[in-house]
Amino acid sequence: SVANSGPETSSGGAAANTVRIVLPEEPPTLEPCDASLTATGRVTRANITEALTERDPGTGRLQPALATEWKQDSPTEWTFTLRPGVKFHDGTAFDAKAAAFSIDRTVGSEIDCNVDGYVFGGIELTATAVDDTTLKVKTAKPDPILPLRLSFVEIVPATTSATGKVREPVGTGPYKIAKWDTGRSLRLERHAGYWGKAPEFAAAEYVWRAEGSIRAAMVKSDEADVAIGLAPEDGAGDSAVQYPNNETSYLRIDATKAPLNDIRVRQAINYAIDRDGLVASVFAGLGKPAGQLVPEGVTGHSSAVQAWPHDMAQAKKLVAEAKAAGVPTDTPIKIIGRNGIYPKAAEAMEVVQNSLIEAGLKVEIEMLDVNAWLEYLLRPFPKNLGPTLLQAQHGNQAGDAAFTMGQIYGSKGAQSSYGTSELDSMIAAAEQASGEERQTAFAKALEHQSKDVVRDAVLAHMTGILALSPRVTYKPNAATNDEMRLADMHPAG
Amino acid sequence: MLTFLRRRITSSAIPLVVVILGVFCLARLTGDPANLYLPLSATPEMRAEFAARHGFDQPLYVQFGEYLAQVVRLDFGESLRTAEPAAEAVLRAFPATLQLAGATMILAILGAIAVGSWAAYRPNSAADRIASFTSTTAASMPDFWFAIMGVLVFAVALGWLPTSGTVGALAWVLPVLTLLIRPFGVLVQVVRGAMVSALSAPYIKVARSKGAGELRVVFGHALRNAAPPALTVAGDLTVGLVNGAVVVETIFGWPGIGKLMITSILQRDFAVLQAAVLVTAITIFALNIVIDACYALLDSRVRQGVTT
Amino acid sequence: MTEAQVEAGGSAAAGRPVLEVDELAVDIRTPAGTVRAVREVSFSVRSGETLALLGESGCGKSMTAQAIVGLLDPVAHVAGGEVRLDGTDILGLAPARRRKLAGPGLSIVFQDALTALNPVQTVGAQLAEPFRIHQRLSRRAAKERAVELMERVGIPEPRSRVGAYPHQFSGGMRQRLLIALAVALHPKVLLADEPTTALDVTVQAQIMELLRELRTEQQTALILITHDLAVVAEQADHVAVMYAGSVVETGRVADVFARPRHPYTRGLLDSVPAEVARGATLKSIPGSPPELHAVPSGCAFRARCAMATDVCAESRPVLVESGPGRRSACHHWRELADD
Amino acid sequence: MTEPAMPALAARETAVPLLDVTGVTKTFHVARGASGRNRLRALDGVDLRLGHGETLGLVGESGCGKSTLARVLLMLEGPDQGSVRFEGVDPFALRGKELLRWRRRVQMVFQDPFASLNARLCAEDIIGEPWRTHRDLVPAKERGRRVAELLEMVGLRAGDARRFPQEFSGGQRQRLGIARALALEPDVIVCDEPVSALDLSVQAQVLNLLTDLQARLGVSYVFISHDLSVVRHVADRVSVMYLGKVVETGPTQQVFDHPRHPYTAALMSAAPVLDVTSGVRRERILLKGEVPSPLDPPSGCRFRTRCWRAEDVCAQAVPPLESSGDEPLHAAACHFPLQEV
Amino acid sequence: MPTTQAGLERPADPPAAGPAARRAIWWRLLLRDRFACLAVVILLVVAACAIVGPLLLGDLATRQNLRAVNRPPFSLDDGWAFVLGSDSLGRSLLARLVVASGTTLSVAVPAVVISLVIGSVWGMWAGYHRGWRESVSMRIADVILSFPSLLLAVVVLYVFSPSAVNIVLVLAVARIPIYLRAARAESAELQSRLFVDAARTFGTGSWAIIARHVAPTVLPTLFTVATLDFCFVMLTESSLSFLGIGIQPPDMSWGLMVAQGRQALQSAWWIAVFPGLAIVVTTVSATVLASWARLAMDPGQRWRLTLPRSRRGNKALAKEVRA
Ligand SMILES: Nc1ncnc2c1ncn2[C@@H]1O[C@H](COP(=O)(O)OP(=O)(O)OP(=O)(O)O)[C@@H](O)[C@H]1O
Ligand SMILES: Nc1ncnc2c1ncn2[C@@H]1O[C@H](COP(=O)(O)OP(=O)(O)OP(=O)(O)O)[C@@H](O)[C@H]1O
Ligand SMILES: [Mg+2]
Ligand SMILES: [Mg+2]
Ligand code: NI
Repeated sequence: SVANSGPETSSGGAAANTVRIVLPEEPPTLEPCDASLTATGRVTRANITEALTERDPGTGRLQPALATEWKQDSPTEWTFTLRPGVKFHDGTAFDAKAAAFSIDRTVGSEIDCNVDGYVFGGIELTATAVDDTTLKVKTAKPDPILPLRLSFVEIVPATTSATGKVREPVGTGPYKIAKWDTGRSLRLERHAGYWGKAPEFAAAEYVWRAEGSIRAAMVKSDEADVAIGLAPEDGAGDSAVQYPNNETSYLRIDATKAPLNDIRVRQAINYAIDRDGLVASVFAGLGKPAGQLVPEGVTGHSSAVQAWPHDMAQAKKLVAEAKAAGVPTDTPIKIIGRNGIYPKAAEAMEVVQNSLIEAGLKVEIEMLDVNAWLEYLLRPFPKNLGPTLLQAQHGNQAGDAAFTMGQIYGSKGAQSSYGTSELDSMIAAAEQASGEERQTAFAKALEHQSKDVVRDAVLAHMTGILALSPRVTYKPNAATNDEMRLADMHPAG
Repeated sequence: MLTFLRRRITSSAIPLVVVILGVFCLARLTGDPANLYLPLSATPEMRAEFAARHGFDQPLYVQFGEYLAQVVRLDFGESLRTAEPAAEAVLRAFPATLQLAGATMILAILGAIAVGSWAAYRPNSAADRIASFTSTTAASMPDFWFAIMGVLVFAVALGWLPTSGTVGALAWVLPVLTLLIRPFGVLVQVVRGAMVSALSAPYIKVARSKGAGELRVVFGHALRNAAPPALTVAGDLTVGLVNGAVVVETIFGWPGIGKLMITSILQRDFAVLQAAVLVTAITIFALNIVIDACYALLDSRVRQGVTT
Repeated sequence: MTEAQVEAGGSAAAGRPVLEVDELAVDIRTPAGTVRAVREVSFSVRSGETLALLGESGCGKSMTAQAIVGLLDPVAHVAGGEVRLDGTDILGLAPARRRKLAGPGLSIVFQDALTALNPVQTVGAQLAEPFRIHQRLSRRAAKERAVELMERVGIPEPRSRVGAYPHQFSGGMRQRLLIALAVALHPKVLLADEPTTALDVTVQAQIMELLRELRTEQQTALILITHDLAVVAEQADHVAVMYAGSVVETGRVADVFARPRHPYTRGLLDSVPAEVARGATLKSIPGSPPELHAVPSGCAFRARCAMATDVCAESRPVLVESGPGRRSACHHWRELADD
Repeated sequence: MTEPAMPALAARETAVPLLDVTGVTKTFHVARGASGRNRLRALDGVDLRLGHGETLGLVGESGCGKSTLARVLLMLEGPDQGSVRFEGVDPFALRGKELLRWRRRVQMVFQDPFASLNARLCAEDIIGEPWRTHRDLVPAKERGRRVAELLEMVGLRAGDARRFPQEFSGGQRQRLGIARALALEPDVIVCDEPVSALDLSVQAQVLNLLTDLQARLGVSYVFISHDLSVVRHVADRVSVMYLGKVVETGPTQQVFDHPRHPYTAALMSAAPVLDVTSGVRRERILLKGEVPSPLDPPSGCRFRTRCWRAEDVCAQAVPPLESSGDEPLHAAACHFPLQEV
Repeated sequence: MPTTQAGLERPADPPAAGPAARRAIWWRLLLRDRFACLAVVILLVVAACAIVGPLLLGDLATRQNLRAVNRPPFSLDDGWAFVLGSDSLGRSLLARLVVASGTTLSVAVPAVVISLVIGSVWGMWAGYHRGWRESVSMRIADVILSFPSLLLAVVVLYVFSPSAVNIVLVLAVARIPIYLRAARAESAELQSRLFVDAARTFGTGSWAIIARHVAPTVLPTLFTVATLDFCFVMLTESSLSFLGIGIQPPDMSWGLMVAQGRQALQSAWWIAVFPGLAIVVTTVSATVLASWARLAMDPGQRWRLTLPRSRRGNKALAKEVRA
């Protein structure tokens, strides 16, 4: 049809080996050290740039990437053996110097790398090239999951600017940037000298549309092959593919303020929320009622923690008890919501509000935009704030509970409004553990949280939808939201 | 005329500075961008350092002074979000918006003149009713309805038009139509009102007494007299399109200034916001100068007011 | 041109009046209902002749004129009668054919000169328009003609003022421009609704001279609406006096002025100020004309008429022959004639 | 006929004039025409005086600045030079209550009966509008009655009060304008062509009304008209204007019967006369040449381009407005005034 | 004597003056125009909903039923409250529409009225006086126009507490220039008219002249713009909700309903379409009324409203008159 004319949406015969992807937003930048930003990582990670290691989203196991093997020399010292013969897109060779430079650029530089804060969070480390293929990394404190952390450090050549961010990086990945027509489209082309197996599509063309229904429509009208970030209502129809997207929605309870400082009230909140109803109606049946922030497949998941049952009678009883004990249960509690955090965010909060009111609490809603909402999410919190429930969502991209617990449950965590010293010490211990021990330690901490601390009301593990045209086969997985590997996409038939 | 232009341009300088100052100060009242640009786990030191690097720790007037000094050197700062020069982002987005707004306004004005005059020709007649009713209904429709329905019908179901994007002439159809409905509806009403008055003026009779055809009467004689209110409103509608075509730009993936401005407000991308507002403000000022010049061209009485 | 020629021209056309108005009636829609502003007005005018339409202010002269050229306000409409130009009833013509006549056939000078010019067009463009419409002249040629017209009506420096706008002209000059517009295409019939009220006497004389030329050279028939009896006396051949929407007396000017055969005409002539000393009370007709939606039965003038009798209340006088070439609508015209 | 009126006139002249205009000049900026000038001097050093209870006729060529002068008198236009004094006071300096009082005392009938009435107001509102500013003049309850009275005074009907201007004929509108000017019972009325669109009978009625008001209340008029017979009837004195200048001024009878400026003579002779019986036309002085453009007036005497008596001196010196010895009130601005025969 | 027209009484003779009589004339003119009548009825219904709706249906509008979501409209299976279907939380769309009208109008009406009043008065003042007052006003308008109103909204959110008053103010301030500029342009033209000069000669003050002569001519255009602004304001209000300063759930407004239902346009069209229709119908009614008022307020055009529906009826009447 006419719709398919023009270079941007070029498809049909000539560009049969181009995969066309429509994203919800344009990556603000392709800076590799910001790859933990969803919009950036989705395009760069494993496509343009690669890290030393990579995590298999299915098994959670760490796989070799630019490093072929690694070992822990001492609690604070690691040695990585690098893959030989790898070349960057610009022809320079990949070696330990480049790797050390990249780690240093990400963690030690002044350029405010998102990965630095997100993954390393103050961890100090030094990387030194021993020879071309050997890299030594030293941490100030023992870090059992350093190789996992390093899976976020995208490797760039040493010629990359160390003082400023780059918009169009050079990497070792299977694709390189062909043309970024800012605002309109981004085209990647196969990198001929790729060290691994050549991907099947010769090129990838990204465009972005903020409106979900338009993204779905583009797949239907054959203007795009893959559309991600869809909501159930977007009408993707037959082309829709669902996948667990690694995110868990929850309400953070500010347990420092009355009446939320009473555990009975917090429990009542959990009992009052009809998670099945919520998932069935607001999330259109997608997603799974959840009881913990750490989903299955992530180190530290506890199968003992289940979603709270919907028990309004119990909720009412607990509120009544608390009230009888002098807890000011009629203090208005404010739900701080964030528009668009997931589809139908406001409706979800209305459901919660409705239930809590029924349980005997007073609840108001305030839906905010991201920046305003962040003021409430992050320390230091706004002053003179009453009791709040904060609508939030957490996704553990890295696959280790360490990326969840400290931040969210630690009493000093950046996103934490409340914690207990007992929980703090459990988390600290778990962070130092490794292997099976690590798993159980985190699981115990989680169980303790959900039984004795109850500082949040977890709602559901969320499900993502993407639309796929019949031209392409692709199996999305938990990591799809954050890294969409073009190599995993294949022409159909 | 030249003196008029010169006077208008110089008299626009102060308001322009006021706009920049206003945007500059107000933007800084909208919360700390550090939350958005630093990782969630950022420490207070990191925040302080971030603020220092971007000069946010200084008193507002110092910041503004420095900014002005930069602007004079045509340096508009760097985007916090994309790390590219703000001017680049704005100058890239602006033509897209201008094209869209221009095409829309041209069609809206031409359409409104035709339909509005037709309606005004016999006030309260069936033609008038139909024209007014359809145009106001269209104008009061939520624009995204129009947009999404248009996409579903013309792109998905019929396959005549692309769903979105900026490539090819056909890609213009839906965005322009969506943008068009409101200005069109408003203008039809305004043109109609002004034409009703103009058509009952005595000089219309004189024109008819010369044997002028009705088209000549309506478009040659009445229209110019009816133009001023329509022109003013059209100007304001254009302004609305220049910085407010957000819905359309968002839905159709049109990388325009409206979307850029919204993003930079929501993302506290001050440099881009300021540059964008500066550019739109200049456009708006220029537009108003053009409109005033049009008044003068249309009506010599105004022109004389200008020269005395 | 000699008198004889004028006579000859006049008699040549004498057989056939170029414009005949027959029982013309005009209704106006008012909030209080439809009222008749012009009732059964009939008159005719021959080429090269001038008919003066006289009458009390508000008696329907302008309405009649506008009805003839088909340019009534939308509130008013022709409710009956015929207007024949060269024998064809133009009221029934299709709009397009009617437009063809507007200008070369019939043209009109409207009464409200000060607002009748389009404020946003140069007077040159407006004067050129008839030529552009009917003769399809080029812009430049039409403008040339516009300049000529301006010159003809005595606008100083026409070439430099052709680009000026109406508001830059004084009232009198605008009036002259309108006259220029009306005579541009040498119409067969020219209706001039108080064309010289805003003009000083020297210009008035100039304009009248222009109209006279038009009459003699182009055999234009002129219908002149005016209150200035002196102008009528000087310019017109025939006169029709209207009162409350009807014609009450017609005839040759000299006859009518010398021996009015309708009390209204007589009252009008008696009101001429010239003869009276300064400050003395002027004579005028007592009372005021009837309201349009309450025109009394019988003679509309009877309430103000000293001669009214019972018959005036009962039957409405129609125009009857009251002398050679003259008619009046009064039950008592004979008594006047005897005076 | 002249003699009995003279002493009264003279007496009025000596008292402080009601209205005293000296050297008023008004320039308009217009779009540059072919002559390359953009300053149009509509008034050029005009002097006028108006006594209590007096009528001053103002006649002159169309476009000579009569309406502009009227607008200056009403403070609608500020003079560029010269002064206007009302009972010795400069109205342009008045503020607040004083100004309002002055406004009440000086009124105008506009030349254009179509544009000077707001089409959105009905007759009643138009005539009653002045009372909304001068509230104490007519009590609210009285206003309806008073409007009816005024309407009837000018020959309209009380029933017309609720009609809108466009429903009136030209003459009827003109009468509305007069009624409105009378509403404030002013001391001075500047009448710009007040009776041009009226038939003789109504014109007589209106003129009678005006003279009657003058006799009863001592109202003064500045009476602008093209109809010389009307001016002759109402005016005590006449000023004749030509291209922004007063060229002749004097008692009506004097000026009409013994014009001294050639332009006045031409004007008088051009007036059509109603001689029903004879149909004979009077001898006319036909002016040669074109009316000069006010943008580019002739040097010296402005009338010289059309004057049959013009000589070289007329092109060089502007003739002052001078009275001749025997008629102190009758002045003309001409180097070669016409002598009485 | 001409027959009086059917349906129109002869005015009392002498005509009854006074506001009562004038009001009666307006009523008659309104009753003659079927569309304007319909518009008035619709607006009255909307107003009635706004006033009593929340009292009658407030509870129903917020009652959720997560097991009966997105019920399609035009079925009485779930009771009359669900004739217009249910939304994604199983609430009665009908009840929500009715209740939302209150909030919607309480934001849109003041916002439009405030901007209209301030903008037009300011504009007429500036245009009437011309000179520096005009220039300064126009530059201020330029400044406001150049200002992204969203920024203003965000600032309000951060600096002041989000409240209905603030929404109204943000919306009103952003729209003022529209009226200001339109009013200025016409007023500047009007102030040179002769009838304004006439009013000046009575010593009428500038404000009185503006009220008496300028406003009646300028306002009809502005009313037209204002009525169409209603829908604009209603829809914009919902985008402010997005920032947290608009109407917040469980309060509801049409704009918010439209915005929330927007996503479901393909799966449950009625959620967005009905509130959207409510906006359209209300706006169109207001526009119809405005264009009626425009004719009714103009004495030169008023007669058109008294025209009988068919032109033939007109001719028949004429014959009757002649007979
Ligand atoms: N729109 C209207 N509604 C009601 N009556 C009207 C309307 N227009 C005109 N009239 C009335 O119709 C009558 C005829 O008006 P017309 O303009 O023909 O008078 P005229 O003879 O030209 O008077 P004049 O010499 O004063 O111009 C007048 O009495 C006038 O009041
Ligand atoms: N606002 C204006 N701008 C420019 N020129 C003007 C303006 N008003 C008047 N004039 C010019 O000033 C001169 C005098 O005009 P004015 O209206 O006073 O004449 P008048 O004597 O009243 O003429 P008439 O008898 O024809 O009404 C004219 O040449 C006119 O063109
Ligand atoms: Mg008339
Ligand atoms: Mg004048
Ligand atoms: Ni995430």
